[in-house]
Amino acid sequence: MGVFFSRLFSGLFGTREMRILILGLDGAGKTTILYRLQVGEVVTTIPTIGFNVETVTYKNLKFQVWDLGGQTSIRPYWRCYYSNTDAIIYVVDSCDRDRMGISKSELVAMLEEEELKKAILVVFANKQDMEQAMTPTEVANSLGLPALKDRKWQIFKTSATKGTGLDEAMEWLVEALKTRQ
Amino acid sequence: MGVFFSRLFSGLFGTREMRILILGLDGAGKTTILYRLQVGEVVTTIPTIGFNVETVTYKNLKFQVWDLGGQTSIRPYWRCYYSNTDAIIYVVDSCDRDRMGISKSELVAMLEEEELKKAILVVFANKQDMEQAMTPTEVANSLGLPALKDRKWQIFKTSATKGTGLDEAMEWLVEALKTRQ
Amino acid sequence: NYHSDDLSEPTEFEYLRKVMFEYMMGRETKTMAKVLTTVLKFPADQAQKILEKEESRPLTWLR
Amino acid sequence: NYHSDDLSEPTEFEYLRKVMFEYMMGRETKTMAKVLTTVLKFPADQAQKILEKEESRPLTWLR
Ligand SMILES: Nc1nc2c(ncn2[C@@H]2O[C@H](COP(=O)(O)OP(=O)(O)OP(=O)(O)O)[C@@H](O)[C@H]2O)c(=O)[nH]1
Ligand SMILES: Nc1nc2c(ncn2[C@@H]2O[C@H](COP(=O)(O)OP(=O)(O)OP(=O)(O)O)[C@@H](O)[C@H]2O)c(=O)[nH]1
Ligand SMILES: [Mg+2]
Ligand SMILES: [Mg+2]
Repeated sequence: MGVFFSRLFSGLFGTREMRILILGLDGAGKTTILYRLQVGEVVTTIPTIGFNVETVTYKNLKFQVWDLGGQTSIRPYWRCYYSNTDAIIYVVDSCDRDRMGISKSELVAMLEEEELKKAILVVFANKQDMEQAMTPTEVANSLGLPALKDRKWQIFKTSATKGTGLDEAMEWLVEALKTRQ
Repeated sequence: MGVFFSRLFSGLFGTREMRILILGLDGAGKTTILYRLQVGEVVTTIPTIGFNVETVTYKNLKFQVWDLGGQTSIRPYWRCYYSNTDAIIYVVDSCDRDRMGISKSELVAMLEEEELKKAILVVFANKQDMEQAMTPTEVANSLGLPALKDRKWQIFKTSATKGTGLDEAMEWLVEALKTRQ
Repeated sequence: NYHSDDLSEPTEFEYLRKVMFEYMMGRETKTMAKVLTTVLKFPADQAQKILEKEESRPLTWLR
Repeated sequence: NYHSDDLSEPTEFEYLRKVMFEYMMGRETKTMAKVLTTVLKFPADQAQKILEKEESRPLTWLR
């Protein structure tokens, strides 16, 4: 169509919003991250029974970002949201050593789903501001990330409350989304 | 408008369907009555968990007839259906002496509702084919009907399974609906 | 009544499913919405919003 | 799991209410319909009908 017409088209109809899901166990920091990304601030959260969905603009790209509650009884419903998802932000509380195994099995089950076959995975090893936090390498190994096949993924150390690491992670994600086939 | 135009109008737009609710305790015979009225046959019923709604044509009048489940736990939801109701068919199992008091309190609570202030009441003293059935007068007294104020009502003895009494009752109801102000 | 905060009664659960199905199929949605907000014990302000939304539904969608 | 046949878990009940509210307000109805049929354990044929109905919703009703 040429540059002019394609610009006109995306101006008239908008480019398709990318759909991103933020998943992870309860208390990992998903909601804190969502609003950090959207409004750049730390909000006071309560456990999410349901979801939050917000439009986040990053580097001129529009994302529809879903933050799903992570409590045990509502985790089985995550899969109802998988359809048409471009990327998963998987959030881990790096201090929650006891539940690293549960976090891994949830991640593994999720990645087996057909609907997420092409979704990009970015893991946030969150709460890095805490002393007892596991390193990103430790988290990656606990989750079994190195063994992943046919999946574009990356892990970042983040602190949603301090606001560190989020920019790097989002930058990588944007590039990954742009260059995927 | 003259007869021609009013005929045309009711032909084009239909006259407003009258809205009728069939209420009463579980097992009273409500569903049996609904399908007797609609298809003229005795159908095999199961307890209604929810409702049935059918269009019933009687003497060229169209009724939207709702048959609501009468079990204890779902009786509180009857009132969600009251709005715009023209008439109530209240069905009583005339053999169920033990629960006549419960049937009365449900009826009384119902008639106190503002939304039903103008609704016509027709009581079916049902299961009259059974030997031990209470007479319509006994049923009427048990329900406290003689004490009703500001209410157009009538009681009929019916047997939904034998099909007796329904015609008389419907005939009275149609007349009552036509002549009400 | 110890059931008042949930739907542990199987009859109520089945009732909810029936009403929900009719609502989602677009049948008698105004009445169904009233039942649903009652069964699910929506707070008054949310129930109000839902019923207003039903009032404003385009007619083509009623059936 | 002894909860499998009802919604006696308060969290699940609150979850249902939240999803239901969004659905009834006409937001993200396709996704919400999927969640609702799952939470309420609709039989497959009914779930199918509901999802087909969602697919055919007029666009004007989406938001
Ligand atoms: N120290 C520290 N605390 C954090 C960080 N991120 C989130 N938190 C805190 O962790 C707690 C849980 O955060 P939420 O964002 O509500 O967790 P969630 O993942 O949304 O939890 P659910 O909604 O239950 O699934 C809150 O008290 C946050 O302030 C972080 O990077 N460092
Ligand atoms: N003998 C006799 N049995 C009747 C009569 N009417 C209904 N029944 C029977 O009573 C039983 C209950 O009838 P239903 O029509 O299902 O009762 P219902 O009022 O719809 O009950 P719920 O749906 O639980 O509220 C069935 O076995 C019917 O066949 C009647 O006039 N005489
Ligand atoms: Mg949350
Ligand atoms: Mg019945």
